[in-house]
Amino acid sequence: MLKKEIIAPDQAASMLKDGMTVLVGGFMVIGTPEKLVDAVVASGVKDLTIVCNDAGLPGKGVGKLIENGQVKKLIASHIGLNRTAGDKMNAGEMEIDLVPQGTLAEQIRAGGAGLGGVLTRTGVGTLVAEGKQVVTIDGEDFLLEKPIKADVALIKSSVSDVYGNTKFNKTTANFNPAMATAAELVLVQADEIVEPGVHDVNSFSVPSVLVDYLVE
Amino acid sequence: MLKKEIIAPDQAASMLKDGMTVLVGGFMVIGTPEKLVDAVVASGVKDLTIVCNDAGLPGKGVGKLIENGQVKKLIASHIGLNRTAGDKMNAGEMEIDLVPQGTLAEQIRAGGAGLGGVLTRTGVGTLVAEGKQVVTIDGEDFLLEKPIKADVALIKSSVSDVYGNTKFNKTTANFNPAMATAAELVLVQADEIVEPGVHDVNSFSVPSVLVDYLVE
Amino acid sequence: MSVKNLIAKRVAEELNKGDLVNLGIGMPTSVADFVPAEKHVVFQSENGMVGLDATPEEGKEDWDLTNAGGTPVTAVEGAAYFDSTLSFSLIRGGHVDATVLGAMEVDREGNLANYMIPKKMVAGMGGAMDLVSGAKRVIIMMTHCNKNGEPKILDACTLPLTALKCVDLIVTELAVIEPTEEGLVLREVAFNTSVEEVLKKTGTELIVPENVKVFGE
Amino acid sequence: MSVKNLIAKRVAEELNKGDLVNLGIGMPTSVADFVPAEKHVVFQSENGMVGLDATPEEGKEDWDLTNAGGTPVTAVEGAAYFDSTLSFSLIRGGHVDATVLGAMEVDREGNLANYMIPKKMVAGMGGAMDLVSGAKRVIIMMTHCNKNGEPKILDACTLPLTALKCVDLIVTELAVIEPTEEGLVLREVAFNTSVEEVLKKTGTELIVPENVKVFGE
Repeated sequence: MLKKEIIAPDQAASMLKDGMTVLVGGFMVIGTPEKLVDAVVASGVKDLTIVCNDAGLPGKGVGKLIENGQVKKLIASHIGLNRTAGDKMNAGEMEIDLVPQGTLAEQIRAGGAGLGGVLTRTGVGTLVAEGKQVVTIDGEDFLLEKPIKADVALIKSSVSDVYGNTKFNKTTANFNPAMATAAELVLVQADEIVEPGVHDVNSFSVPSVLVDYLVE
Repeated sequence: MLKKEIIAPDQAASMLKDGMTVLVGGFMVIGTPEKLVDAVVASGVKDLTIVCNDAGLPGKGVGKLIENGQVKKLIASHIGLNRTAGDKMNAGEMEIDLVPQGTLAEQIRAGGAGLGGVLTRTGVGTLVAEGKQVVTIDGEDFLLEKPIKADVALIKSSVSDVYGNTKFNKTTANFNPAMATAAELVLVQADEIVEPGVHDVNSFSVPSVLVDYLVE
Repeated sequence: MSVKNLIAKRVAEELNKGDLVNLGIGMPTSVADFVPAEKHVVFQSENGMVGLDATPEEGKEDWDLTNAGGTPVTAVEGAAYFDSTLSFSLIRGGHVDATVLGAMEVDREGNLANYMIPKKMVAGMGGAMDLVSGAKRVIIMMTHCNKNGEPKILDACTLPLTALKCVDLIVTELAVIEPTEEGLVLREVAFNTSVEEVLKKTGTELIVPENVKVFGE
Repeated sequence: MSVKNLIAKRVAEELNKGDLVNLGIGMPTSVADFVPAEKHVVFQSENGMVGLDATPEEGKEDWDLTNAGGTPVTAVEGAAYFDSTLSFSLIRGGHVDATVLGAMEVDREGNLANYMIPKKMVAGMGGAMDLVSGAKRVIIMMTHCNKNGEPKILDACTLPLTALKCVDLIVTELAVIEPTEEGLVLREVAFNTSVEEVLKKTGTELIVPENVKVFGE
């Protein structure tokens, strides 16, 4: 097995191009790869579609990308902790798709798992259902939510081994493991990079084969 | 948090009733809870619908239940290593639904995750598609496979803590984690039961809240 | 006792031994304070844990251990962590015994509106839509009327819905009301009010059985 | 060189540096023997691992570490383990670069039949249907004809299909054939045969380009 190349955040950020769709791990910036986000801010890449649980916080997480005007569209479940997101939406400067959190997680997983979509009760009979296909199964209605796939995923790892096997500590996992399955290019900012055997092999939740580069 | 009651295999088996649907973990009997299976054999409960990756081996895993005539229907991806399964099917003594392995895993997960079904390319244009709803998404056809839910799941754990948090060693996980989400009653045969703190908290893949009883 | 605590205490009585419960951020969080330890209720946080415990002492925060508001918490012995997909499998899959959430409006069909006021700054639904669609019991805790003194329990919600027919129980500072097939049933009134006052402050018909109990104090 | 090794060696050449590859149980397993270490090909086993290595020495088996046939294997440094849902997310989601499987029949449209002969004892499809639907490349390795000397490459499969239009390359002891939009293209013939023999032993038309290469020896 090949060891993963360990690159600097600016080298990683240079792989993003204008107009790309980018998954960003984290939940209210817990488990968000801040070094990678900072490097993307510095790179000036623009017109990004960002998929993240939320809009980050002012000056933190994807909030920095939004404030810097690099985001054309945000797909998230919650934007209430970053006023700039709502302001930009209301000013017509940024498009926002608000998606139920469990649906968002499952759409990303479906993208990574090669499924045709997600069938969920969540959102039936609400604004979320507008324009979406409804599939009736045994007499009950489910929304058909499309899979989400991306060009790049920015992942925050607590520990990765040199091959790229990655684990997450406590509540830092959130959207990270699913996102690591759903992008062409997976960039993993690791708090710690270790040799194999240091950690229980059963404690890694993202296998090496999903990771393209480790970022330090 | 309440500690889980630790019960004997026969006590666990007595919770199964005739006609129930039972998920059994394991893959070619690796990761199969043999003590639980033995107790179910001894209990004589019958007309079971068994969902398992395969038909086990002769005298091993769900093979024992099949040989003992307790299985009315088997849902599995592969029965080639246990001749009795095929013989009973051909003799009309047992119904067998053969399901692609990835579809089976995803159907069980969908059952546990409250999804309406699974949309997969797998099986399109084959015998597997017979009688099933086809959903067209952006011009491509996907089979709609129904969720699988069960009355009981028989799970094999490598290590469980006293609260029921459960981890699996190497390739013994297979269908066990998904099955633990998809049954009313989840019985976990643990190789080892430990106090919290002995193992890395991030290495448990089934949280306590999914487990009903530990079996020793 | 404050209005918040009056409601929280009554909601806490709805939780059963060993229940897995998700409390919404904000007022519902206070329910935890009124659940006796011997009930062993387990709290879930949708960002990925079960076994949520109290806020840590200042200076002892672990930023790898937070709730769905991104705020540090502590964990009980036996707590477990997982990613968002498993977290919502627990929620959507009916593994969560009860969720407690606030509301802007509830109507006689048990429809719920609690995430959005058109033309106001939108926060997003977060996990609320999944919680009310998936949890075994949806308990709404809220003030009986809004800040303008207008009823929040209505014939039909006027705000965008969070989910259809999802509410199992409404607890306010005045009443405990249960949506049923027949309509909204007044189960209890607070010690400091009357059936008449509750009816007056409710924007839809309530079914009043003979034995309306009293709660609080 | 045996027929099996001739085919396996040629298939091994199709694998690229760092590829994630799933080899079917049976003949395809032998492909691993012909992949040079410097290619760092990673082998997946659908029961839940990446980083499969050789069979363990007798007496050193770890029964928690097995392949999809339930047989003990060993693991390379950096191997990872996971459950069946993630294993098939890798397969169905296009994360597996290539799968190598045997076949009973392949036809000119690239349709594949490799899991079932009606009225014979049925084994089941296992993970084969997911693999051929999801892997980036599906490489079929098989003998050119069946035991009765009849062609296995046909106008149209007669046996129940495993998947429609899924085959990317067919490697037999006689030929390397690529299904394309225009039909089956004969890319290579084995050192010990001829284009004519391949055409004779193939049950459908082959497109024969000017530069048919030779493989083997």
